[in-house]
Amino acid sequence: MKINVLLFGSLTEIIGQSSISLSADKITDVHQLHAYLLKQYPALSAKTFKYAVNQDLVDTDHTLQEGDEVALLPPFSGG
Amino acid sequence: MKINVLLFGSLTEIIGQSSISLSADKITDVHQLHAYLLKQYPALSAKTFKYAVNQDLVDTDHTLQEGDEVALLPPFSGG
Amino acid sequence: MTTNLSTQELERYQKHILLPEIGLSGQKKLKEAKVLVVGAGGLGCPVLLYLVSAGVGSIGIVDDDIVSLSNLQRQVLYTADSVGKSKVETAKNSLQAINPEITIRAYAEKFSLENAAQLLQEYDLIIDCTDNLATRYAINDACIRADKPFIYGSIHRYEGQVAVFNYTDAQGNTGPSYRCLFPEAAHEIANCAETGVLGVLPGMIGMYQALEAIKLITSIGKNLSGKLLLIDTLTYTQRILTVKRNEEEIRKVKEGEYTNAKAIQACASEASYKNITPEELHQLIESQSEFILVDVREGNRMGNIDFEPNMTIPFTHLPGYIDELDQEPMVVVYCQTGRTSTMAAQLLAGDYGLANIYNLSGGLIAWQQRNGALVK
Amino acid sequence: MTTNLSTQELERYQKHILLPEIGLSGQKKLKEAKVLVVGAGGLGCPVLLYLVSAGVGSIGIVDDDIVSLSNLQRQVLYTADSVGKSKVETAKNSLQAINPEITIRAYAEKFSLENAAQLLQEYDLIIDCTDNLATRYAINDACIRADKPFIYGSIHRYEGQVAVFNYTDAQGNTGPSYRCLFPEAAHEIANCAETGVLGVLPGMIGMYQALEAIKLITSIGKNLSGKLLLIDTLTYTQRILTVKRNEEEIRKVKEGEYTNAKAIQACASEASYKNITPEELHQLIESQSEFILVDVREGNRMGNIDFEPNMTIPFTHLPGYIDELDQEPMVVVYCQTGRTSTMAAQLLAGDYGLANIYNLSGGLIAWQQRNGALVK
Repeated sequence: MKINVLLFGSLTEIIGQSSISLSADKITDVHQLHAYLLKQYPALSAKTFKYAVNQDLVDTDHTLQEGDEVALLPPFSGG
Repeated sequence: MKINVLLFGSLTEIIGQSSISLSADKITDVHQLHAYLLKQYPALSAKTFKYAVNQDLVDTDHTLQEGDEVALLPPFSGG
Repeated sequence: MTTNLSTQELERYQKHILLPEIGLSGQKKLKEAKVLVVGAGGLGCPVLLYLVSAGVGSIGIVDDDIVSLSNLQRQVLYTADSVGKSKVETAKNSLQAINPEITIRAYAEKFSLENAAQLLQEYDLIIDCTDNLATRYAINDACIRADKPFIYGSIHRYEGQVAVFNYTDAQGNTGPSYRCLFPEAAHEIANCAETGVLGVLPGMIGMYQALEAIKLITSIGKNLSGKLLLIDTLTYTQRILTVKRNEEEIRKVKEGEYTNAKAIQACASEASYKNITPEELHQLIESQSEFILVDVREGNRMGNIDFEPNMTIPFTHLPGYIDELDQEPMVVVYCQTGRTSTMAAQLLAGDYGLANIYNLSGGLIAWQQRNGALVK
Repeated sequence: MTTNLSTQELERYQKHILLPEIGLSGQKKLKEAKVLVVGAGGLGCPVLLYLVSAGVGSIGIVDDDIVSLSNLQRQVLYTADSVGKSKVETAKNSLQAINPEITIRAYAEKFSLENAAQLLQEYDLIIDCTDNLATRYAINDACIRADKPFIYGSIHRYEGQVAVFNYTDAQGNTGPSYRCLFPEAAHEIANCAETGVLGVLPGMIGMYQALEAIKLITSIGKNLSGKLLLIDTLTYTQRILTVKRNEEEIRKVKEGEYTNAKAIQACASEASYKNITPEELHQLIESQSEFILVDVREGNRMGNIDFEPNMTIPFTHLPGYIDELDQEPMVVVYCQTGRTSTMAAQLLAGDYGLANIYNLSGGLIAWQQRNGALVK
């Protein structure tokens, strides 16, 4: 299954890029995606962020579909 | 063939809405679409505007495809 | 050339210097940049405020206009005290107070093909903040001839457009110009009716123009060369169209085939209603022409005019009388000073498209002075 | 209640009145509106400029900060002369000069859950222009308790977010709040490192906030209630996410289960480096602690400090020494006045994440005064 992961705010700086294309068969929901990302990018564990799938904010039990666009959204504090 | 026509600037005021959904079998290119629109909305003939199809500015000989998004773009003068 | 930043400047621009993509080298590029802003109105004010604050080292402002009260709804560089004063001089003073460390030059003249070459000489980047197509074409043609990029911005009611034109990238490729999009000033321009504008809109479009300027100067991000950004503020629909360079148009400009920019100018500020003087109104009465005279003052009228026909429709009630007024051969609106009636004329002619609208210049005060008529 | 517009106001707001969707009734709604702007910094300045110009009748400004030189890169209400003065008082004076016909109140205090209820009492709409999460949560919780909508805006480097929270529509349905998006202030906040910001960015996000305010007040267009607008200025990627109301979060706020807003505040302004006084530096030297002292002045140094160890790395060259400095147990940076060294400390600690950075407060001048030490 192919998923496009978009990063916002300080997460871009941690990952070093603003999007990641994933091709992972074992990832079927947001919870599994989260576990996968934390393993790949341990620095993410120090961050707070929410998941949005295809422009809707979702909970971690949300099921992922082929071609989904998943955004990782941290709070912004600047003004 | 279905075409979605988007209107910008003063053209919205002339047509009275910001988009029109067309379903017309005889329209195969921008030239024919132009003729059709002028007939439906004679006030358009007093206006200058350009056509963009799927976000690319095109000439009037551009061939239209099912589902195309056609934008009618007049110059803006305000500042 | 090595540009250095003083301790003061390092502190002032700290938030830029801390951005890895800008840093000290980007801030130095901003200091070295020379930007000409054409138009100090709705778009020019925010563009100037942010480029001055960002530390662009040399900024020119071109505008021959003076500040009017109705400008203050969106032209945020001016105060109530600025009304009647030169826009560029007022702007320069306010901006220099914000940042005394940069060079600001005020050109109190109208940008045209005549003075364009000389104005452009001192600057590397031009920002089109004008409010009429004539000047836009003049900027376009002058930039093509002088081989300089310009950042276009324009608005209509709730919509805006932004683009970078005539920009030569690092590979030496020059992008399209405004004429590659709209080759000729059209009869469109003949309709110079005053339309309204959401005050915040030029602020927003100006921010996009200032952003493009920072991008071009510091080489960060993607810029809008070869693109046309469309923004609709009512729905937040945003579209980025692709615009291609048209070599034939560029050639026409370079070889001087377009000379109509000046002719169009006359229309740009022409209203779709007519002003009449007290003398002309007097003649109209004498000639027994068929017309209706409408008092558009809101309540508390201090005096009444000394003749009929006369209708009283306060400005705020005009929209309810459009059909009725449309049937009159000639409608003369008036108020005490001519200010409210000017707005009434703009509303009737510009917004509702009535064709026979006349405004009594200077209002009852001017009328009274003209012929000593009794104002009851 | 009938609000009337004077002839002066009709002229001033002509461009709004000419818009059919706003017209006289919309302009009257703007005059009746009461808006509280929390924060008079990067976001607050443009929001205030445009709401004041648009004719919002009553505006409150809350901020306890004073103007610093580094604010001027983007906080366009202040001039070089404003440095050291109260933001709200300075802002009020500038804004009242633009529009003397509206009421502007300045609250030189920090917005918190303690003063929130009283501040909100006088206003119908709140705009969140703060620069820290603690105050954002305080605004959110206070607005839920007072049943008032607020317009959220926030930035990070080149990106911005805008939303309308806790807004009750014409059908009586209330949209989500900030806690429905991010329920708790996270450990994220513990990292208070100073990061840079593109000066134009808060200008742009502020324009979106001002636009939302005009939309809510005049009921035009689609607003961002239940949405989160994301803007990336480097690529012009725009996304509008859907946010759902979480009744459980709203209940927690209403029943006072969130009380951490105050605790977080302490951190919001805390720097990730430490300031040391000349006295503390003296003790450090006496105690023979292991540390390195770095002179970060750019060229033309007027005097040198009277002891070793001492490295000379001009501020602009610091990025080349990160690895070397990272290996030192303790790094004390200094300059003549303490200004450049503050920026150096922010750069090293905030941007490059060095953990043992100390800044000599007041620089060599303070050091010299402390102990009469010879500055060669």
